Amino acid sequence: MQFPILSVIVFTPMAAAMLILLIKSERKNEIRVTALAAASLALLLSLWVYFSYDKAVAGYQFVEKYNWMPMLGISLHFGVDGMSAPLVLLTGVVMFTGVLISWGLDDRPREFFAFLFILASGVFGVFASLDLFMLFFFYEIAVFPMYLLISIWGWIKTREYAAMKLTLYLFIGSVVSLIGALVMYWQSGLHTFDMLALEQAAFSPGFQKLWFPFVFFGFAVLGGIFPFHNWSPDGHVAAPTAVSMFHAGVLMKLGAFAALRVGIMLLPEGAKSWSWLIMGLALVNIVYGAFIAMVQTDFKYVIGFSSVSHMGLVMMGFSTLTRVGLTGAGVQMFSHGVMTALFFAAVGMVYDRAHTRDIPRLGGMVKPMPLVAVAFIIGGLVSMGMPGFSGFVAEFPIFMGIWQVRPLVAIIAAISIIVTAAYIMLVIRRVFFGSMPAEFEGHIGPVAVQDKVALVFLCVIMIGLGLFPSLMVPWVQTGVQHLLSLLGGA
Amino acid sequence: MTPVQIIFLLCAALILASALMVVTTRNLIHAALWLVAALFGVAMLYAILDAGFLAVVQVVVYIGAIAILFIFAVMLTRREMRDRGPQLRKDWWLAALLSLLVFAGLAFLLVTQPGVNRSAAVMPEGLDTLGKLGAALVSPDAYVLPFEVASVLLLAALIGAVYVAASKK
Amino acid sequence: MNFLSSHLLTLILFFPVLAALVILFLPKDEVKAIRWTALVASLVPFGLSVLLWMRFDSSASGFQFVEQYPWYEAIHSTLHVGVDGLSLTMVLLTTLLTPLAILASFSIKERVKAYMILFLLLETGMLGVFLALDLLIFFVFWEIGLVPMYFLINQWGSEKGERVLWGKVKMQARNYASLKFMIYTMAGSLGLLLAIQMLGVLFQTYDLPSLYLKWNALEGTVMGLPVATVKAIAFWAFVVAFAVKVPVWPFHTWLPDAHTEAPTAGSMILAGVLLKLGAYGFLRLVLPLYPAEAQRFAGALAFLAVMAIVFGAFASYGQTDFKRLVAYSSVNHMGIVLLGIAAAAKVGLNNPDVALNLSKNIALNGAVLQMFNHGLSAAGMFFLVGVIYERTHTRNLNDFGGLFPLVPIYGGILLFTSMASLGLPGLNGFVSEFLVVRGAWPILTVYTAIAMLGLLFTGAYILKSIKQVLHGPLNEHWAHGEHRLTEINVREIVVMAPLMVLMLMIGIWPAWILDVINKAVMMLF
Amino acid sequence: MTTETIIWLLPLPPLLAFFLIVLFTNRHKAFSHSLAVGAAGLSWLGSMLVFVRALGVPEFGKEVFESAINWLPTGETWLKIGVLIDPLSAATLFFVAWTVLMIFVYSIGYHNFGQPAGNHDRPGLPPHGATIQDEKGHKHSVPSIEPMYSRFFAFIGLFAFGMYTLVVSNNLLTFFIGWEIMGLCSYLLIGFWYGKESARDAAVKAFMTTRVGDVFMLLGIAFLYSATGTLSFREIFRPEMLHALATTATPFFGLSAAGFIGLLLFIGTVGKSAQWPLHVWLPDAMEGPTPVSAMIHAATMVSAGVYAVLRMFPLITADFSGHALTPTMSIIAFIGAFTALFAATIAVAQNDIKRVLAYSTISQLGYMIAALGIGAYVAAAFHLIAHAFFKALLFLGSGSVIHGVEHGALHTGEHLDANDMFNMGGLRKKMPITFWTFLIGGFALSGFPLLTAGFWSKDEILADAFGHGHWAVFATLAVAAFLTAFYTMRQVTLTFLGEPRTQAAEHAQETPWTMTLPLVVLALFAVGYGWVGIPEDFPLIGGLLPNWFHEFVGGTLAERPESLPFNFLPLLTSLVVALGGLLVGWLVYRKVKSPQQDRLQIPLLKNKYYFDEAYDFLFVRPAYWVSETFTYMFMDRAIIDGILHTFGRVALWLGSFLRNYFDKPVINEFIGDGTGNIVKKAGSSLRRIQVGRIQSYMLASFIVVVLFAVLYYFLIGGV
Amino acid sequence: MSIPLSWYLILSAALFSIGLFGVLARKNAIAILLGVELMLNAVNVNLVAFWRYLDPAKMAGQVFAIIVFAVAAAEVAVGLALIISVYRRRKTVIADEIDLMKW
Repeated sequence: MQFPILSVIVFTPMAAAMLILLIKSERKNEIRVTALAAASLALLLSLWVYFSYDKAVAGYQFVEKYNWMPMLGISLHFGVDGMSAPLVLLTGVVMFTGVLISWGLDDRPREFFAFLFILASGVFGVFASLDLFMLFFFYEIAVFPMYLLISIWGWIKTREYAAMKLTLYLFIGSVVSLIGALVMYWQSGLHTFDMLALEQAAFSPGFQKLWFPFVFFGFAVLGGIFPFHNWSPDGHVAAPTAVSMFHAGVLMKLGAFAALRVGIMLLPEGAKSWSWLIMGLALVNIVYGAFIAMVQTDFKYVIGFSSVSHMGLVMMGFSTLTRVGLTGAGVQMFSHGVMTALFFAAVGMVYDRAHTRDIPRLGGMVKPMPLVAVAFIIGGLVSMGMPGFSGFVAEFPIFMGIWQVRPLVAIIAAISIIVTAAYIMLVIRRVFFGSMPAEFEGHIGPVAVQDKVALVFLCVIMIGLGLFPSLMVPWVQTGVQHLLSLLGGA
Repeated sequence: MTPVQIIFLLCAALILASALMVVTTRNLIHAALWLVAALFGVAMLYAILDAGFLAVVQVVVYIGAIAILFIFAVMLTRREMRDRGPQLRKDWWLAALLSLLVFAGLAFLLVTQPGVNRSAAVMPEGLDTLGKLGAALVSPDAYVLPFEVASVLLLAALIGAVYVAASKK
Repeated sequence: MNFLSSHLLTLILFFPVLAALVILFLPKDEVKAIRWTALVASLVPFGLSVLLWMRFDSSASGFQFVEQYPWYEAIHSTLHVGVDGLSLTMVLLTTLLTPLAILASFSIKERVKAYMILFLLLETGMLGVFLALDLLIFFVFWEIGLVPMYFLINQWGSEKGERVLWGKVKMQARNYASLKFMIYTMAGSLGLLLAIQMLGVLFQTYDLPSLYLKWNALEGTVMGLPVATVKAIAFWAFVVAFAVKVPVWPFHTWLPDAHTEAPTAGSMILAGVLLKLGAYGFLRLVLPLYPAEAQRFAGALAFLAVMAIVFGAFASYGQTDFKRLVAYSSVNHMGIVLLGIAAAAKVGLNNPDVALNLSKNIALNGAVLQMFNHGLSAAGMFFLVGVIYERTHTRNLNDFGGLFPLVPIYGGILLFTSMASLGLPGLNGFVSEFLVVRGAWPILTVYTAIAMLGLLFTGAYILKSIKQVLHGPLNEHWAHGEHRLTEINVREIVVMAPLMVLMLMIGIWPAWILDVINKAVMMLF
Repeated sequence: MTTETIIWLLPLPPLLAFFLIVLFTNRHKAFSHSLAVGAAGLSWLGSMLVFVRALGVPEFGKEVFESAINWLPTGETWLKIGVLIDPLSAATLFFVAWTVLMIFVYSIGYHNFGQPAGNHDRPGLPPHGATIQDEKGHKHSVPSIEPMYSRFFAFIGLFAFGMYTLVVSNNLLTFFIGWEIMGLCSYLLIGFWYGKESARDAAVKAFMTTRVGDVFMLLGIAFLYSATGTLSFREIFRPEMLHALATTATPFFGLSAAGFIGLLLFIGTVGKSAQWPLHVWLPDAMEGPTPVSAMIHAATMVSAGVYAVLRMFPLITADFSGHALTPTMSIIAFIGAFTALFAATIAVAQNDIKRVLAYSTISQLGYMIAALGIGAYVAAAFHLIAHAFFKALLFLGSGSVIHGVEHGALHTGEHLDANDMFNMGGLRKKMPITFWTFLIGGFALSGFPLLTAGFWSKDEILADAFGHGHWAVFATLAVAAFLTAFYTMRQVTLTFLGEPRTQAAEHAQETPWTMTLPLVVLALFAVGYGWVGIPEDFPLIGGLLPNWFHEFVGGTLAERPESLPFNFLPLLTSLVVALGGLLVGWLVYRKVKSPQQDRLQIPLLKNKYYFDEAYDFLFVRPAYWVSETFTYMFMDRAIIDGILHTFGRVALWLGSFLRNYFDKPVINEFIGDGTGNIVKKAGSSLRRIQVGRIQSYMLASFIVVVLFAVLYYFLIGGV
Repeated sequence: MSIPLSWYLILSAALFSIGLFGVLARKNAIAILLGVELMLNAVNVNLVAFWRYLDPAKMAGQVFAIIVFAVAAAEVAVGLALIISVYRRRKTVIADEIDLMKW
């Protein structure tokens, strides 16, 4: 019985949340320190998981299984494969940086961190769990705190609206896919929610074709797939910085990942027969998101729609059902997570100082906060798929995958690269360069050290991955290998 | 038609009639008194059923305590002896209908049940029901736990009642 | 030493990055230290590439100093670098121009640290393109090069000037220019990207040497289309990408803007090296990968080339902005390169006709040499423009006039450089132009003839600039007071000296470089 | 030292001088000019040595001095460059060496070496003169030294390099290099006083006009190179090669390769030698200092144009079968003859002493071109050299005159155009040496019988034209010759004869020896040179001297052209036109005192047939328009950028359209909030049942219970 | 003795229904409690009847009946107490008027 690292990872944030709730709310620093400690622990553990994952062996590792409700065949079943390992790591990273970023948060930090951590452990749970029921369980755990986090700490103007919108979208989505899942449960006749078992349950193609859309699109809503993407930008805008980071950085991956895990892996035939639709919608995501991002004047909306566009790439990668395409999608999930986390961190820092996100009113931010500018630029380069950064490493295989399936789509999708470049460059220039409006002169304070740490950390990850794809791609490939075997070696 | 049956029918009539009065009469005091009557009828049934102890308890506890308690409550909570205006809610007919349905349903089920017309089991000779009852209530391998719980409940109820009803000045 | 020779290319390639990292950790106020570090750091690759030049065996065929490291196994892409005569020349040019550019940018005052870092990164980007033997790596560096340049233009470009886009919409000139540069080039390379992906999908490799073989051997249909069609499309994708970079008419309009707004050193590198990336792409990728298509569309290429030459010259002649004039001259000169390439394309691979092959060789020699020469002269011209701009803060030719007596040395250097770019025999420009004309004449007679019109106007605009700047009645404004025009200083002369020496060397004795080029060209095509 | 080595070294000294002066001694005037003159001297020495050695070689036409080295690798082969001295180039070398040296020396004086620096002289403008105080304290102004003295010598040094390169090169490439370098120098030297608008524009004009020719020449070279695979003269001129060229047809106006290439190269000459229609630059080129005019625009560079045709003669005449001219040749002949006459007519009406000479130069060059056009190879060469001498002499003479007049003007302090001949007169007494040398030159130019070189050379051309029966050419040239004599005499008369017409002329004085010495030397050549080429069968003196020149230079060609039988008619003609012209000129201008009295001041002629205006209208303005308006403003800015911006606009529009007309209304409000609102409505209507009445609740719940019971009973049906 | 079990059951069903009616239909809170009492008694009748008719040896029926007594007592006590305290505040015992807990 090896050390139950996954369950430790999953429950560390939960425990930390409880612990934090025990601290008196006045003692903010203790709260923060506790939070940071917990986050660091989670990060370290996830690093450990990631790097001690044996690529040679592949398959699911660190597997733990505890009965939970045997009569229904529900068990607490954890394990990571090449697909989820990076995402666990991603969660650790975002959690860590998220805590750092929200260090300065002064309004009820205790509750804030508590909710944040519950959310985090939900996310960890989804990525780690191999049990369909548990997956949903953690999924809901992950979604619910978002509501509170946004509606309490969010941007005063739209927080209720956004929080409600987000929650409804996500719950509806999850309900839809839950239906699918339950149907699978009954259909399989195995009376188990264990996905490893369900993978083997050969559902009839007809069944798969029928139910795949439920499962996949239910989750894909959280992945921000068109036309169900709209909760996401609004949510981003309303959410406080750290939450946006989690939201775009991890939650959307949650959707994509679940869609992959439950949708494609359990219903491969369905995936094959529906891939055209996914691809179509994803294409819309990509181009449409990019175009809309270009005309936004709200700094955060730009990023919000950019993640819509990028998540489209992930979906696109799934829809190819090819080795490279899926690999790219896997890497893109990580890359985009880190990138968008960075984006929102940077945006948050600007907002905290300028108290506006209206791009035309901003400018010259590079002088007071050079590091933020540099970080944002790096993020921008990643998002425009500039070679040498993780974005390229991720997008390139995706495109290759599309080429194998539908060249035309690749060509159309490529347009987004240009548009992305355009809006990124414009935003960078307008916000960070140019002349600083008089109203800000002297009001823009420097960036705190923990913020810097967070930014640098994220940048390093992106560049490192960009320069050395082998830091992640082999992992993903093992996962893809498994996927392909389920897809009948597509 | 054995005399026992006749007695039973009389009791039943008494019970049902007074019960009807309880739920229909305008005057709450009367209602309470009719309840007493109904309870008394039930006590008689107990007697018929060879549950003497219960019959006694019924008379003592119910009639002696609960019914009186009602009367007090009524007196405490009324402004004058007669309530004016109807004592029934305006959708009483719905309630009535529902009750009838329930009765009909129950009756239907009962009559369609097999062996519902069985006659009573033979009472073993020299069975000390009272003794057995006591033993059952206090023997650990019988009903001591429910019994205790019930008593605790009762206690809690009393304290609670006192607390709630006590006028905080 | 052994290590050195086995890792020479990677050293050259990545040394600037290391230097950039070092500078990153220098305090940002130590301007002097930063500058000198950058300069010295950029001299190292130059030294190494000189070593490379000396160790390079021009008679051996194929690529030399090859190194290959795994990079992206998932898509079978490796960090594969190597040089042949072609890339060698370009590497030399790059590593030569970078130190000069850095020296030239000692006059940069604000945010020196960032500036220098960007510059060194830029160098790596450019070198990478020249050294890459892996299609994907090629593209990687190709794109990476854009970023530093974007910021150099955008941040250190000239503050003045606005550009009206449409209606009321205005943009600060340098922003406009940098964005145009970035987006235009990216848009251009979009097709390239897609085509590269397609190749990768088809062959599961990005290794150039093997692609040369496989891709040309490809038959049948690809993705439901006949190979010929696919190749034709891919060909144009490549061509557009490189045409934008070169730039070829009508994709050239980003260049005048970018050059005009870029800081002096920026323009030097931009004209000196970045444009060569495009031409290099033609030589390294388009011709070897698409011999048949190139042959088919050689006429079109030649047409574009001629348009570039002629209209480049015209537009240049039409300028009143000194820098813009020089910028357009680049269009004109790069047009000549393309003409040579088109000629070679027209002949195609292993053409039986001996005479044509000779002409083709000559044309290619000319083209490559012209790349190098333009690197020298354009860099020089831009630098000189920069020199006078720093002093007068105007680029309007009408604001100058008769400055010769004030700045005799500068005047002399300007004359010299102008003559080099005018293609005066005895200086470098002539040799390459002559070779191209000679090579192209028997292959693309009419086009060559028309191109001559451009050559004529080359003279016209060069003389115009000299006439407006140096000659004529002295504009008294610059003669006295705080506007007194100061003579070019030693640092600036040091920048110019190597360029001028090379111009003369190549003009008088081109064999030393042309021999390498020639051999490479013969082996490659 | 082998002759080849010397030949290799010939061009270098001036180049060296150029670099030394530019880099080091440009502050020090004496060093500069001694460097330059020394270099010229060296080259002169070398040239003489080579020349003498050449004379020493029997059948020199066959064994020439040649050596070549690899220069450009081209594929498997190399493009060789090298040096070659054959009879033609030897002869050329001879006069080039002399004239160049002379002119170098002359320049020292011309730029007032040893004079004080001007008070307010400034680089880029001619010296205005300096005021000095003599011991008696009298202030009077004297010529001041050229501010850019050193630069001048550097430039002419470079020029000399170019010229020597051109002469000694054995291939078209280096030939072209020298050719272009001279072009540059002419540009620099014409624009030497760049401060003057006129000079600046003249320089540009000169460069551009000649460049027109050069571009074609480059094409010609390229064509030739690709056709023959070599550029070396002797390889090209191998009979089989020539034959091949002559027989291969080209798509261009049915010319043979040889013809077409020849034509292209000839266009280069047209530019360089200022033949019509590219003649316009030469007169303006007189903006340069006089030595420049003398050297570049009389003796050497413009001659180089003719020299080029001479060089290419075998090619041009490749398919020339004796009498019927090839198209190319007839074109050449026509242009030459036409130019000769055309320029002469203009010269008649010019008052600027140098412009007259300029036009006469054009006209004389036309002579040579015409001669070549009709295949009179030797005659052309002969006249070329003769002309080089006497025209250099004339220019230097005129320079000396101007100098003298300027001196006078400085003395009297009046402001006048020192070049205008009507401001002169009677200078023969003031500056005798200049007068006599000028007179000799003038006579040589007008072909004064027997004595002067001009006579023999011109006569030979006429004879040739006559002999081969090219009547039109003959006639044209004859008329031109008459005019030549006429305007020469006009010039002499107006300048030297009669009485001084201005104070300046009154006070003009002879120039220093540095200027007069070259005059004398050149004068000697102007007379003596003619005697090396007297036809054998010339009456009386014929055969006293062997017609050495014909033998020697003729040897250059594959088969030496036979000298024509003597004929009186051409001789007579030349006698008549020369003497007649001189006489008429004297008679007419004896009494003319002012332009008003000059009946030849016809606007058409004075304005050179309005060629400048025409060209300005036809080429210059359109060029500006095409460049600025069409190409830049219209095509690049409006169309191409316009298209690009449109892309941007469309993208932005699309983005905002999607956002405002699809994303917000459809996705957001309809799908998103729409469902939300429905739910909300349902809720707000359903909440009504929350009456808060406990019994209602019980009622409801009981109803439900009953219902479920019933359902359960009837559906599942189990109890 | 010859009374069929069904008689008791019918009786208790009727009693129960009447009590139910009272609970649902009466306005007065006390009256509602009265109804509850009736229902409880109905239950008790059942319990005892079953005890007697099925297996008198087991005391389950009686025991539960007793427990029901207790519960009933408790219920009444608390219920009445609540009613009284509500009456103190609201001066009413009409259930429908105690409707704070509504939308």
